[in-house]
Amino acid sequence: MGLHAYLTLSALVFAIGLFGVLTRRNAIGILLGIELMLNAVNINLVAFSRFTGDLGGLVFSLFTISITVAEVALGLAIVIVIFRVRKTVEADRLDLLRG
Amino acid sequence: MIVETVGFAVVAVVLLASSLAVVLTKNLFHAVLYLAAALVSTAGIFLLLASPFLFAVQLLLYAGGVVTIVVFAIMLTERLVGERIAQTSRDIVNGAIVAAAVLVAVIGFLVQAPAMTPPATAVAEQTVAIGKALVGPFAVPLELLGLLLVAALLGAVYFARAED
Amino acid sequence: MTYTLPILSLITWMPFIGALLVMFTARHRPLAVRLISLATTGVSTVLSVVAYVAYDSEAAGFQFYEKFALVPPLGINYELGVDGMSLLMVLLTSIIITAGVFASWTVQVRSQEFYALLLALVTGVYGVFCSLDLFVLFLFYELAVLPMYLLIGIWGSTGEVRPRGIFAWAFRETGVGTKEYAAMKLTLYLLFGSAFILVGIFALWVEAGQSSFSFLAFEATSFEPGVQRWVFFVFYVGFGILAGIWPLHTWSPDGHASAPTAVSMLHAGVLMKLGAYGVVRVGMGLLPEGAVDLAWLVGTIACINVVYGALSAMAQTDLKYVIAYSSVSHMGLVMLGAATLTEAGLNGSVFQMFAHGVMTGLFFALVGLVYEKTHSRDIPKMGGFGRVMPGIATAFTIGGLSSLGLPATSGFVAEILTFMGAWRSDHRWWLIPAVVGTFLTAIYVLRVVKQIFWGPPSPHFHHLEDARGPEWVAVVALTIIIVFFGMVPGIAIGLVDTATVPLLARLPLP
Amino acid sequence: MRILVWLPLLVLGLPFASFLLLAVVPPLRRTGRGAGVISILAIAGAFLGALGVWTQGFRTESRWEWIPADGGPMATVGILVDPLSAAMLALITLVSLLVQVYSLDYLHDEPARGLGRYYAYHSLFAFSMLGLVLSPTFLQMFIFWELVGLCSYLLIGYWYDRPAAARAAVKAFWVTKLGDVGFVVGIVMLWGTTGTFDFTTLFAMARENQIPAEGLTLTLFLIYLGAVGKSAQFPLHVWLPDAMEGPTPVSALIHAATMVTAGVFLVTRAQPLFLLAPDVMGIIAAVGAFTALLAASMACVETDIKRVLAYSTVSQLGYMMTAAGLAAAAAGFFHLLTHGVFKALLFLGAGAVIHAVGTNDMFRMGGLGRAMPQTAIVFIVGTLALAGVPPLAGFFSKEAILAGVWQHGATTLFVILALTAFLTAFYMFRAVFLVFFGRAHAAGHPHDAPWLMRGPLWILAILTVAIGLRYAIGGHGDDAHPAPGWLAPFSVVLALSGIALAWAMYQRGAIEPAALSRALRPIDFMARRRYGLDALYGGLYQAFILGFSGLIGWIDRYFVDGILNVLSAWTLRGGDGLRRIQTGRAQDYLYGVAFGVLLVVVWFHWWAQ
Repeated sequence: MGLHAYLTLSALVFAIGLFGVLTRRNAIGILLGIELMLNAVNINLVAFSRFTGDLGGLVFSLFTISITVAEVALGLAIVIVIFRVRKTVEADRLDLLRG
Repeated sequence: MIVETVGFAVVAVVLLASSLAVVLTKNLFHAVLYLAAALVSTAGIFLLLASPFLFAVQLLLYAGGVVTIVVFAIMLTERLVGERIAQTSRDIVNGAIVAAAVLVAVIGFLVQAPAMTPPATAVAEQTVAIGKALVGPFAVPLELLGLLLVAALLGAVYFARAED
Repeated sequence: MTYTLPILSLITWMPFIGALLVMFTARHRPLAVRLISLATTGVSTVLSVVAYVAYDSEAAGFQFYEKFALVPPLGINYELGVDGMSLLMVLLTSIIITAGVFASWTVQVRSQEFYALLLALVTGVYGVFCSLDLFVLFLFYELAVLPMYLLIGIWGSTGEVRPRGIFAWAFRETGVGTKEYAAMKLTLYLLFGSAFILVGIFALWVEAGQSSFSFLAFEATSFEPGVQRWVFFVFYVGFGILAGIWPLHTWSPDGHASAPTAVSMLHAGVLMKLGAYGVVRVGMGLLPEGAVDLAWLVGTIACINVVYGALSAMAQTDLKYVIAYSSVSHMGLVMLGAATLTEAGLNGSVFQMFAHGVMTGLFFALVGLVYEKTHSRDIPKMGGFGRVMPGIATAFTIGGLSSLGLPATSGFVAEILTFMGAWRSDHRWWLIPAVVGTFLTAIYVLRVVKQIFWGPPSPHFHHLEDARGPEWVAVVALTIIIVFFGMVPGIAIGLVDTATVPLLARLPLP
Repeated sequence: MRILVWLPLLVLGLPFASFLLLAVVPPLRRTGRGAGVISILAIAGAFLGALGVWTQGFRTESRWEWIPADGGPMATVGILVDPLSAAMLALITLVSLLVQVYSLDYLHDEPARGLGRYYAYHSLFAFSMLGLVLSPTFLQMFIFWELVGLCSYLLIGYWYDRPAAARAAVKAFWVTKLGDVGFVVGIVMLWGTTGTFDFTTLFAMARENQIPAEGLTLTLFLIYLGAVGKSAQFPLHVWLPDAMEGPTPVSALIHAATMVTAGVFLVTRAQPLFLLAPDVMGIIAAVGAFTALLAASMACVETDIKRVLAYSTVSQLGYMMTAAGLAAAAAGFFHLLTHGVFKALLFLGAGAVIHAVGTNDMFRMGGLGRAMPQTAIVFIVGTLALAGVPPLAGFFSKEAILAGVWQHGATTLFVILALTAFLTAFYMFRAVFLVFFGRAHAAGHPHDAPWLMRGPLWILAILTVAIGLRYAIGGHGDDAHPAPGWLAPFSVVLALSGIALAWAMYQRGAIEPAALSRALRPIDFMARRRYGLDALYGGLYQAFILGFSGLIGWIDRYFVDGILNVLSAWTLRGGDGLRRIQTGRAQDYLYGVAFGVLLVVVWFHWWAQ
């Protein structure tokens, strides 16, 4: 299997994740999309690491995974707080920053 | 070789299918389960890429940890609302066009890139090598990561604390 | 040349220390706020007098030199030093801020923050006059400009401007006349100018080899004539906005009219000089060929300033606007003197900066006093104040006489030198607008004096009184300085001359 | 011999010290009469010093650096004592002293505060005027020139709460300032070509023909403009009659004896330069003569006694200027001195009259000769001197001028001046007959002034006679312009015929004044309206300066600034429009991110490489 196959796959996953982030109404759904995108990134990192023989990619993806976990935990905590305050997690209705 | 190709094909199909399910399914809880499937298949990709350590990490941390947290979150919000969370999508056509455009753009790079063949052997003693790297050249980032995780932990606790 | 005492740093940072002290130690203690401000600016003032006296005019050049590296890879240093020209400006700043501290003695609302901002601003002004590193100079410059927004926006006063003419809709939409409008206009204008200055500074840095922002290093570099021309133009516009060059002057009347007393004093008295100083020091000092090439432009615009400013001042009925427009007119004389590229003219220009600074400081202090007693700035309503406030009337008259260039006031020395320079320059006709401007000044100044202080007492006001207590200090000190430097101009001009002659010697004059 | 420098400096310094003392020590100033005494003592000391300087007849020059510059001072200050300035010193200090003494009683009703201010101004004026005549450079002269203008402004406006006084003060300042604009441009131009302001250097250059002729005429004409303003020459004479709004002693000192003669002094002082520009000299003489006649004609129809004297001053200044313009500066200067004495006398006398009856209108006086005989006598002495009746001072100085004019061959000017002399005698005796003779109109019981006022009057009267007698006995002493033999009788006839006409019209009643007015209707009409000059200037000021400034002010506010406001209004509107894309929804921003990514990608694909 060539590098291209892995990269194409990750690009597809990334695009799907992006689609999810763009279209989901629920904040948790958006977070799930983000997870997919980050996952695609990890695939890329590991694939490059494998094909160049550089350890850096592995370490980096390790970091990414850890940070993602932190991000998810925090993101969900925020979602819960928003939910408490606004009684909704509909992203369309979270528009306090509207100009 | 054949085994690898077939394995890749199977894992790729599962990954793409479950990913699509994550972004398309109406039931949020199901979406999380599909996400778990996607994460597990990603772990399979890692295995194909000769990274057993990351395979393990992905399964434990990601598929295990993240999915659990999300499930908790869903159940929390569900409890508060008192009804099942059905989620809908909007602007599906716009989203699809933009996502497809990004895909095309990335693929555009790929087709220009030269093909690469993997080194015959993967890094030997991968787990040991990563371990040494983490306390060697990557020691500082590792510590910073630790700091970040603590901060995230505290933040999450602060946000999620019971209202007083 | 090693001075154990970093005198310039002390002068520069003393007010800043004062600002910190005021913020952190004087909450709810208005008297402490004033005393701290007075003490710190007092130290700066005393030290600037010491520096003024100790300056070795035989040796000339930049003295009291201090330097340490800030960002070595880019060549940014904290580098201070003064020559005769900047020393006079430092002295002027000290005079005005000390007077300003006294003049704002009666500020009631949030006086703690008011004084802190005022002092921070003054550090910026000192810094600009002392800096020999253009990057640091720019930082100080911004420090001097930005507190203005808050000072005017919070403590300012709102005037009234009727929307008229074909652009009336725009007047209504922008809220012309309010203090917020004035503050925003002033800040935006000056930031617009400082964008030009930043471009100019970086252009010099790049052209000189990206190794140093030092004024002295730039001075030793000879830039391409083409570069000199456009960079000088950029500096002229950038600094010129602060100096109120026509037609970019309209921030000044609105800003000065809306600002509280001490801010008007400082702004018209010192900050506008910052602009003129920048054009002379940075523009002419570093880009001699550009200066010679564009002198015609600088001088011609300055002539417009002189006459236009005077005529506009004459048309105003708001006392503060009259003074503000007179600043526009006098800054024209400053720029005109510089544009003559002659010894007399340049000395006149620098002396005019000083003279006008003190004079306009006095004016704004007095207008503030009159406003405080009458709660009005409407000239036609006033009349006969001379009987009830003779002290203010006398000081105002002396300021006015200096403004119209009456001998024995510092205004005269500045004006005659500018005239002499104009006649010796390549554009003799500049003399005519300059002289016409002073005649027009005589008309509007005496008209205002007559309307406000002479004639029968106005029926609109009762129970007026003269200035009292600390208010006197500012008024009397400024008045004495005006007359003293008018009678003995040599002590200032002798020093300035040591700075202007080398500057002129670098110009490629035919 | 060091006293040579110190004595003039002392003369200069005493009034300055007095001014400084009164200016910076308010309690002293507020004593009023005490302040007056300080000022009087100072000026008395100065007078003694000036007498010393004058009678010793010594010359001295000193200079100090004032404005430093790279190659030697750019401007110096100093003192220049020669017979010209010494004579002026004596005149100024004498008249100042007498006027200040006189004022002590004249203004005794004033509040102490005001009186202190008055004396502070007086000290400042004395200092400035002395500094002016001692100036060794044009620049210093200009400095003091402006300062005396300032004092004039302040003293005219002494009663600043009277609108008329305020207006007159400002008018005086503006009109003289207009001339000074020419003066300052002139001296700057002169400096531009010669590099110096110094009289001695300039005169030396003039002697050796080193002054470039190019532009010299214009330069000197501009300098002369300063004199036009200060010495109230046509067309800038309009301020002097209005200046009579000030206290009468001020008019006597500043607007008759000293300050207004500064212009004549200037032309006399700079005579060596003016001689290089004959065209300017011609203008000076012609304008002087025209001014003399014009002012005299206006004096004939004036009803305010002070204004009659003011016009008479303008007229006499014209005389002096004519002489100066015809290279007979010595005669002009002689007239300056004598005129200074007897015009001060006339003003102070008029002041005594006004003080007694409380009005300026001559037609409301009358018959005062009996009520205040001493005043009448001294006033008539002054009037005779002004009219040019021998053996009083005015006769000789006026004759000297006429002789100079005649010698120069300027017949037209001679005729004009002769006519003026006739008119002078006429209008002055018109005043005398109206005020001191005839039927008494004034209410109350007017009487002679107290001795503090009478004393100065008598001293001046005696001086007027004494100077005249000295020349009657000692001869003229001016050999440069020997008068033709017929001139003296001719002037006497002119004077006497003027007196006779006045007598016939206002005393005897043989000629009806109204009839004469009708006969000379156009001139009468114009003279009563000051030849329309005041109206013209007022109109020009209103329409031109104020109108133009209103226009500029409007343009600045509503056009220059208006454009700015339009720009900012557009910016505000634009921002308001752009606000709508800020939806507040995170996903909409993500579209922006996606587009940004696409843009970068497209850029990489097509433009990079």
